[in-house]
Amino acid sequence: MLLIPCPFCGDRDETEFAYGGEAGNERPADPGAATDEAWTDYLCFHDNPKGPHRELWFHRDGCRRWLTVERDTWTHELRSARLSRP
Amino acid sequence: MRRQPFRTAEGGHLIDRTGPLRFDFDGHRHEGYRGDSLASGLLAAGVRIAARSFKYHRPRGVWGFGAEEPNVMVTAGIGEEARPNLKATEIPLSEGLEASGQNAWPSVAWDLGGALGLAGGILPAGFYYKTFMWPARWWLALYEPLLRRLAGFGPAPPAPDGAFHAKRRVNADVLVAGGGPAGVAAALAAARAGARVVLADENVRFGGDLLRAPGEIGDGDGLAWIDAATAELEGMSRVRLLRRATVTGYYDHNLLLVAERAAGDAPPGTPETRLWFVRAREVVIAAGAHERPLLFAGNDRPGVMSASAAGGYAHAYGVLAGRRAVIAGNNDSIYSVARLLRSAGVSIAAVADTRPDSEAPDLPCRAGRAVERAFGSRRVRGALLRRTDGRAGDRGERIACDLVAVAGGWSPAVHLHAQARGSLSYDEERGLILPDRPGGANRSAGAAAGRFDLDGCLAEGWAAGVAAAASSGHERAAGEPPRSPDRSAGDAPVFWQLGGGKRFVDLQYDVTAADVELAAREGYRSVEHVKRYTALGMGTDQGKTSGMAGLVLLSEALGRPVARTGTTTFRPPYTPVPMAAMAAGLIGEGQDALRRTAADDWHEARGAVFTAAGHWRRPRYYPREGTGEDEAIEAEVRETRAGVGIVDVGTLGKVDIQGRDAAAFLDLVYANRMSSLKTGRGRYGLMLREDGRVFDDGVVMRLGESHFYLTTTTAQHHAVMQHMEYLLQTVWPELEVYATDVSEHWFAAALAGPGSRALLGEAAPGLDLSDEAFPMMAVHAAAVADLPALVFRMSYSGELSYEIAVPADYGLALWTRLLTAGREHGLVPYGTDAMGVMRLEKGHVTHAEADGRTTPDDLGLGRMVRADARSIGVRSLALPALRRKGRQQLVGLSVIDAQARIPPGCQVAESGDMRPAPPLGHVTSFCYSPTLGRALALALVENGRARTGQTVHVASPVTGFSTAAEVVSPVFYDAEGVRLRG
Amino acid sequence: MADDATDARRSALAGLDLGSRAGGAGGVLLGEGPARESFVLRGPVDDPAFAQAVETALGAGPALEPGEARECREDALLIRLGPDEWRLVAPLSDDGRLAARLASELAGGRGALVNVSSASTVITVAGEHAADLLATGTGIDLDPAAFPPGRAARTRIGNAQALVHRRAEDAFELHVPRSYARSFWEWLEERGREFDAAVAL
Amino acid sequence: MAAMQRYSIFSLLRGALSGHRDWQPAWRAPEPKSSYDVVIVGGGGHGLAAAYYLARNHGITNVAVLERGWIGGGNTGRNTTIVRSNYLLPENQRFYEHSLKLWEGLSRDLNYNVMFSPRGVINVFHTDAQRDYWIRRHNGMRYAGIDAELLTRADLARLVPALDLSPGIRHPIVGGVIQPRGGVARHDAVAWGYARAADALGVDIIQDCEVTGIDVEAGRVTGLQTSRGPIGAGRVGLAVAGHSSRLAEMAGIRLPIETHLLTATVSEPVKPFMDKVVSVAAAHVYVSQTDKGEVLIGGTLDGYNSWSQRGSPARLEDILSAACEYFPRISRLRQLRHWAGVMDMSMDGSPIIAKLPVEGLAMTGGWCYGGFKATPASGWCLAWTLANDAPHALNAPFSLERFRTGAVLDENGAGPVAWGH
Repeated sequence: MLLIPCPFCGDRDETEFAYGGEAGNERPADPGAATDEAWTDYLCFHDNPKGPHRELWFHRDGCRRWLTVERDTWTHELRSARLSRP
Repeated sequence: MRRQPFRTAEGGHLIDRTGPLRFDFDGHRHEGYRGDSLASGLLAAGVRIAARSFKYHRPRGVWGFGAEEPNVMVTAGIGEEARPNLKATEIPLSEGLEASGQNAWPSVAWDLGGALGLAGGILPAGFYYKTFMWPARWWLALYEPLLRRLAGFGPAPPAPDGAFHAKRRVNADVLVAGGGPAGVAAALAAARAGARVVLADENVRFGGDLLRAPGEIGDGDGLAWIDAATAELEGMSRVRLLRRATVTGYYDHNLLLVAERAAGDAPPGTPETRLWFVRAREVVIAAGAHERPLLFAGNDRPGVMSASAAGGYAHAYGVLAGRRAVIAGNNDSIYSVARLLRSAGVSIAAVADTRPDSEAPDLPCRAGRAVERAFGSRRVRGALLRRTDGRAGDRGERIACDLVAVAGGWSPAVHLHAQARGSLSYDEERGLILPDRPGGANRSAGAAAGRFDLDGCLAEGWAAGVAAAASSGHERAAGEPPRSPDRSAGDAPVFWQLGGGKRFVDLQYDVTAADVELAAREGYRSVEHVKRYTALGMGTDQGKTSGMAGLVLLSEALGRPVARTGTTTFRPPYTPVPMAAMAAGLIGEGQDALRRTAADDWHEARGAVFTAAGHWRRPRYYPREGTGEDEAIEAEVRETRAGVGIVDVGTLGKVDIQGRDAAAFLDLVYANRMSSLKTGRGRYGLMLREDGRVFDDGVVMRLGESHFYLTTTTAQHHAVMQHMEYLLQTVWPELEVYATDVSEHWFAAALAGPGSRALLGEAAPGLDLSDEAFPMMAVHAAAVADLPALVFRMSYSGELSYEIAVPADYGLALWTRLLTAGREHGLVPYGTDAMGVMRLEKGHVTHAEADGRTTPDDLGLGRMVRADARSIGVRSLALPALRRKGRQQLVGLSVIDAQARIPPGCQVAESGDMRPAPPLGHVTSFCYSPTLGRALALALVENGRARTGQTVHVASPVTGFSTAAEVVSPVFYDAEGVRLRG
Repeated sequence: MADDATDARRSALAGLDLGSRAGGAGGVLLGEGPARESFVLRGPVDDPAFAQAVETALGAGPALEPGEARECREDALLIRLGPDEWRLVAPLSDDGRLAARLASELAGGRGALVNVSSASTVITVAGEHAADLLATGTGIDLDPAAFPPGRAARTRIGNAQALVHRRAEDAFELHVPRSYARSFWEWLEERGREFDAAVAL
Repeated sequence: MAAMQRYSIFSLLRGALSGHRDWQPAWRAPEPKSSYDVVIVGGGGHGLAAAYYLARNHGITNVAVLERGWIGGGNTGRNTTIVRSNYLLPENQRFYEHSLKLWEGLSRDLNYNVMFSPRGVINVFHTDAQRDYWIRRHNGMRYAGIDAELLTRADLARLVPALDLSPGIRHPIVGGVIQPRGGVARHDAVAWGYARAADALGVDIIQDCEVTGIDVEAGRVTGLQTSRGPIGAGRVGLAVAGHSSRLAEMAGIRLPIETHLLTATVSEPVKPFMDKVVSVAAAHVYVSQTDKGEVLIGGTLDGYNSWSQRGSPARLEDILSAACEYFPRISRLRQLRHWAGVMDMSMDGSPIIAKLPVEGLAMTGGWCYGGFKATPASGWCLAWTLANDAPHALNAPFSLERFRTGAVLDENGAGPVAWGH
C-alpha cells in the first residue's frame, strides 16, 4: 500500500486516493482540429514506462485535490507529489 | 505410567509447573503444563508419531521449535470449532485443548494410507503430467477425483470463524522484527535515542535463541538481561512491545503486517488475532535464522529433529525429545546442545561432527563422521555413522538411539529483506544466502544477517537500532551496547548429505533428493521449475528448512555454483495469516457501508422490499396485502398515472456549482449547452465520456448568474464529482469554478401524476403552480409542508411532476407530511420498479441503455449534442466507427402476444428458433406495462431505427423462451407529452 | 415555520434509538454530537478581498494551516480542509446569522459559500482507547504529537469518509456523511468490542 | 533429432524399474543459431504455443523461442488458472471458444497432462441489473454455440455448498449462471507441455536470453539483439504480455496498453470442499480449490501502473473479506501466499493479436486478466498471422487499428481507462 505525501494533507495511505493515469497527457487544445491519430493518441496511447512515471492521483478522502506524482512503477519509490493546480 | 514420561523433574523457563493441563490428541488424553506448546506437550507425553506425510503417509514427528516446523500440522478444536493445519509448535497448550492429526485414517499413529509409501517407486516428481491421459474421459471421471481425494492436509472447515479479530494501524519511527538478542538490543538503542519503536516477536517471551539455549550477556544470564531490557522498554511511553506477534509481510513504503496471536490463557473477549499494520520510517530485521537439516536415508523418521529444537525443548520446557541421543552436525552448536541435553538427563550416545579435527573430551565424539542412515520405521531406533571423507574400509558404526539431533548449520531468515525487494548474495564459503542491498528503509542484524555469535548479534542489533533511530530523526545518546563473552563465529562448513536412499529434502511435501535430481535430469533446471515440478518448498512452512538443501542439490545436479542457481521468490506472508483476521471489520456493511436516505426508516417500517443501487438501498416496491409482487408494482404505476404518487429520489447526486466561469464550464462538461439557460430554469443535460460514449445524465438548474444546481444519477455521482474536479484542476485550471457535493445535504422526493399539482398546492400554499408562473423545467424556493424547500418541475414518469428537495434533516418530515396531506388525494408511495416501468413506457434511458458502449446517436439522443468539439467527448463522435452505419440503435419492442411476459437477459434475433446465429441485438430493459396492457422492452438492435414496423424475436435460450415483437419507437406512452402539462 | 422546521429535524442515527442503548463504562464512549450548522467555504486564499471578507465576517482569516480548526465569532469553528476549501461549523442557535454575514461580505467577490448543514452526522468518540478505536480503521498518525487537540483532518475511517476533529487528547468528533452514518456507527460499535465500547449520551 | 519420449503409465512403470534414471530432458537447452525463419519473443504459454503451432500447423520448424528467464515464469506461472469462454462480445466469444476447444484436446495433443479440468465456471449475481446482464451474456453464448446454463439458488446450493445463500448478507445472491465446460488447468504444465512438444518438432527453446533490441531495416524486422548475441529473424512474434509495451517500444511502436497489478492468493491446502470455479459479481472475487487442496482467490487490479509484481495489503483485505463473506468457512483457513501478476491492460479490455506497423513483426498481448485461458488460441492465431503474414478471421478484430477508428471491443463498457476493465 503506497504512502502518498499529499502536499496539503501530509502522508496518506493509497486507499484515500483515486488513480488518474498518466500526467501530462495533454488534451488537444482544439479537439476539432486534431486529426484522428492525434486525438486517439490522447485517448488511448499513453506512456507506460517501467521506471519513473508522472501520474495523477485524486485525494478523494482528503483535500480533494488532484496531485501530480512522480513514482517509479518498478520500485514504487515516490519522488515527488505536488498539487496539479497550485 | 507417569502422565508426562518425558518431562524432566525441574527446569523449563517457559512452563508453569504449579498445575497440569489436560489436552487431547487424536482421541488420547495427555497432560502438560501452562506455557507448553502443543509440540512440547506431545513430546513430554511421549507421542512420537504426530503427523503423516503428504504423499506417502510416512510417520512424522516434531522436527522444529517454531514457525519453521514442517511436519506436525494438526487440526485444533473439534466440530465447528476446528481449525486445520496449525503447526503444533505454534499452538499454546490450554486446558481441554482438543487436537487431532491430519491426512491419516484412522489416526496418524495407525494410518492405512501408509500403504501408499510402497507405490512410491512409480510416483516420482511430476508423475501426473506423464499419465492419466487415456482414455480421455477418465481424467474427469476417475483420475482427477482420485488425485483430489489425496490432496490437502487438514479437513475443510465445516463452519465460519466466529472469533473476534482486531486490527490496528500505527505509525512508528522504528519497527524491529524479531525480539532475540539483536532485536532487543536494536529496540533498546532506538528507544533510548528517542524513537517511537515497535518491537515484535513471534514467541511468548523475548529472547530469541536464548529461549532455546542459555547464553551470557554482560556478566550474567542472557535471558535476565533480556528481561531487564524488556522492562526498561515497557516503561517507555513511545515503545510498543508485541509478543506472540509475527512480522508476516513487508510492503510498499515500509508498511509491515504483524500478526499477534492471543495468549493460550487469554481472558475471554481477547481478540483471537490482532493484525497490526505498522507504517515505519525504518525497519530493523532481526528475524534470526532457521536450522538446516542434513540429508540421509530415513532422515524423516520420528525422533530425527533439529538439534537446536531438541535442546530448546529441554531448556524451555523441561522436555526430553528422547532418552538416548546421537547428535550430528557440521558446527560447534552440537557440543553445546549435547551438554544441554546431557544435563537435562539425556544419555549422549555419540556426537558426530562432519569436521575431522574437532574434539570435545567430555563427550563421545566422532570427528569426521556424519549420519548415513537412520534406522527404525515408526520411530528412530538407531543411526549409522560413517566417515565423511569416504575412506575405504569404513564399515560404519551403528548406534542405538531414540533421538537423532541434526545440526546442519543456519539459514538466515532473509524473508522480510527479500519481500522488501532487497537483493541477496550467496556466501560460497559459509554456504549462506545473505541480505545484500536493502530494498527499502531497512537494515538486517544478527543471525538474519549471518551473525551467529551472541556478542556480534548484540553489537549489530545495537548499531542497527542507533542508525535506524538517527535516520528517523532521533539522535539522543543511547549509551553503551551490551556485550557477551560468546564470540564464536558459529560458522559451519557447507555439508549436506551422506549416502543414498530415501533422503527427504522437503518433509512436508515428501520431496526427496532423487526427485530434485530427476527434475534436473528432465530439464527443469531453473530453481522455480524444480519448485513447481516437485512441489519443493510449496508447503505451509514455505521451505524454511528445505530451501537451502534443495538449492544445493539442484546446483550439484546441474554442476553449477549455487549463486547461479539463485533462489525462488520470497512471497509474503512469512507465516500463514488467518483469513478471518484479514477480513476483520470488512464483512457486510463494514466493507460496503449501506447508505440510507432520510426517509429510510419510514420505508422499512412500511415493509418496503429494497433493492441495491450502488451503496444505497432503495424501495423496489411496497407490498400490499393479498396481492403479489407484480400486482403491487402494477398498482403503484396505475395509481400514480391515475392520481398521484410519491417516490424517494434522495439517492440522486446533487452538485452546487458556483464561480464566475460556471456557465462556460458546464458548456464544456455537458454535450449540450447550459450557458443559455435563464435563471430559475433548468435543462436535461447529457454528459459524455471523452471517448464519445454516454457517461451520465441529469438536470441542470440555473439558480443565479453564476450559480447552478445539478443532479447526477445515483450510480455515477462520485465519478461525476471526480471528473469535474479533474477537468477543473488539470485540464482547465484557468476556470474559476467551485463544485460542491451537496448530495448528502439534500433529501428529495418526487410527486408525480395528474393529482400532483393539487397536492403540492395544498402543501405549499405560497407557491403559484400555474403553467405561466411555474412552467416545465422551472425551479422555485418555497416552503413545502412548512419546510424550507427547493421545488423543481420536471418529470421522469411522463406525468405532471414536481421534485421537492429539503435539507436531509427534514427529509423524513417532508415525506411523512406529504403522505399525510396526500391521504385525501389518494397519494401512493412507489418504488424503483414502478419508476422503472413508467420511465420505460416513456422511453427514458438508464444505465441499462447507456452501458458504456453507446453513443448519443445510438440512444436516439444525437440531436442533443451541440457541434462544439471542445466539449468533453464530442470530438470522438467523429471517429469512423462511431459514425458507422449499422450500429446498434435503441428501439422499442412491443410484444405481440399480450399475455407474454419477457424474462431477464433476452437477446433479439431474426428468428424464434434459438439456433446458433448472430443475434440482432439485445433487450436492455423490459417490463409488463399495466398502462398499455402488454410486455414492452427497450432494445439495442443493429440498424434498429430502420427496422421500425418489422417483427423480430425476443428470446432467452437458457430458459427456452421466445416470443415475437414489433419494432416500434422507444416512446410508448404519450409521445406528444400531453400529460406533462397535467 | 421556523418552529415547525426545528421540530422536524431528525438525526440519521434516530432509528438506532441510542437512548435505549446508553450506559456502561467502557474503554471508549460513543455518542452523537449536537446538530449544528455547517457550510462549505471555497475561495482563493491569496485574493486579499476574499481573505478580508472572511476575516471581517468571522473574525478569523482563511490563511490557516492544513487541518487547523480556528475558533471564530459566535462559537463557530473554521477548519481548513483544502487549499481553497474550509468548513464553517456554527452552533444551531446561531440560526444562520454568521453564514449570512459571511455571504454578504463575499457578495460580488470571488468564492462560494454552500450550506451543508444536513450533510453530516457528528459522532463523538471519547475515552482512554478513543484513538485506538479510530486506529482500527485509519492510517493517519493519531499520535498527539502529530495530531494534537484542535487539529482536524478529512480522511477515511473504516467504511466511511470522515472529518476527524480532535477536541482533546482522548476526545474526537467525527463528521461522517449522513447516509453512511448508521453503517459507520455500527462499524464503530463492532470494532469497539475490543475496548468494551459503550454508548454515552 | 530424437523422437519424443512418449509419456504413459507404461513409461512410468519402466521408469520405476530403472530408478527413473532413463528419463530424457523434456526439452533441449540449445545454443542460439545465428538466424531463424521465425523468432518468438517470450517463453510463456503463448509464445511456446505459437512456436508449437508454427511447426505443427504451418510446417515452419526453423523457429526459436527466446525467454529472458525460465519458461513459464511470467504470467503463465502467476494466475488463477481459470479456463472459460463465457464472454459478452461476439468477437471475444468466438476467439475464446476456439481456445476452449483446443484446451479440450490439449493433453493428448501434447502428450503431456496439463490437467485441464472442466469443472464448471459459475458467476453469481445479486441485483436485477446484474441478473439481466449475466443471463443476457449467457444467452449470447448460446447464440454463439457455446454451452451456458442458468442456475437457481437451489442449483447453487447443490453445486456450491460453501456459498452463503442466506438472505441476510449485505448483497444476497439471487441466482447464477454456469459454463459447464469451463474449468481450470495446471498452469505450469501448459508451458512445459508446449515446450516439450515444440522442442520435439525442432523448435529451439532458449532460456536466459533477454531481448535488448529489435533490428528494423527499411520498415522490416531483420533480427534481434539479445543478451546472448544478435539473432537474425525473418519474422518476429512478440508474446510477452505484461511487458508488451517495452518490447514494442524497441521497434518504435507505442501500444494502447498500460501495465497493472493483479493480486491473487492461496490458502493452506485442505481436503476438497469446493468443486466449481465461482465468481462473485458484487465483490469482484473469484474462488476455486486447486487439485492440491489450496483455495485460490483472485480479485481486481490494484489500480495503478506498476511492474512490481507485488500487491498491496489493502487489496488483499478486500479480496479476502469478500471471499470470507461469500464463502464463510474460508474464514477458518489461513492465507499461505500471495503474489501479483503484471497485466497488459489494453484500453478496451480486449487483447491485441495483430501485425504491427513494422513488416514481419506481429504480437499477441494486451491480455488484461484473460491471458491464461487464451493460451492455445493466442498461440494458434499468432502462428497463423506470422505464417500467412495476415490475421486469421478469429483474430482480425483484435487489431491495433481499432483504437484509431473507435471500433473498440469494450467488454465492460469502461472506456479508455486501462485500470477500468
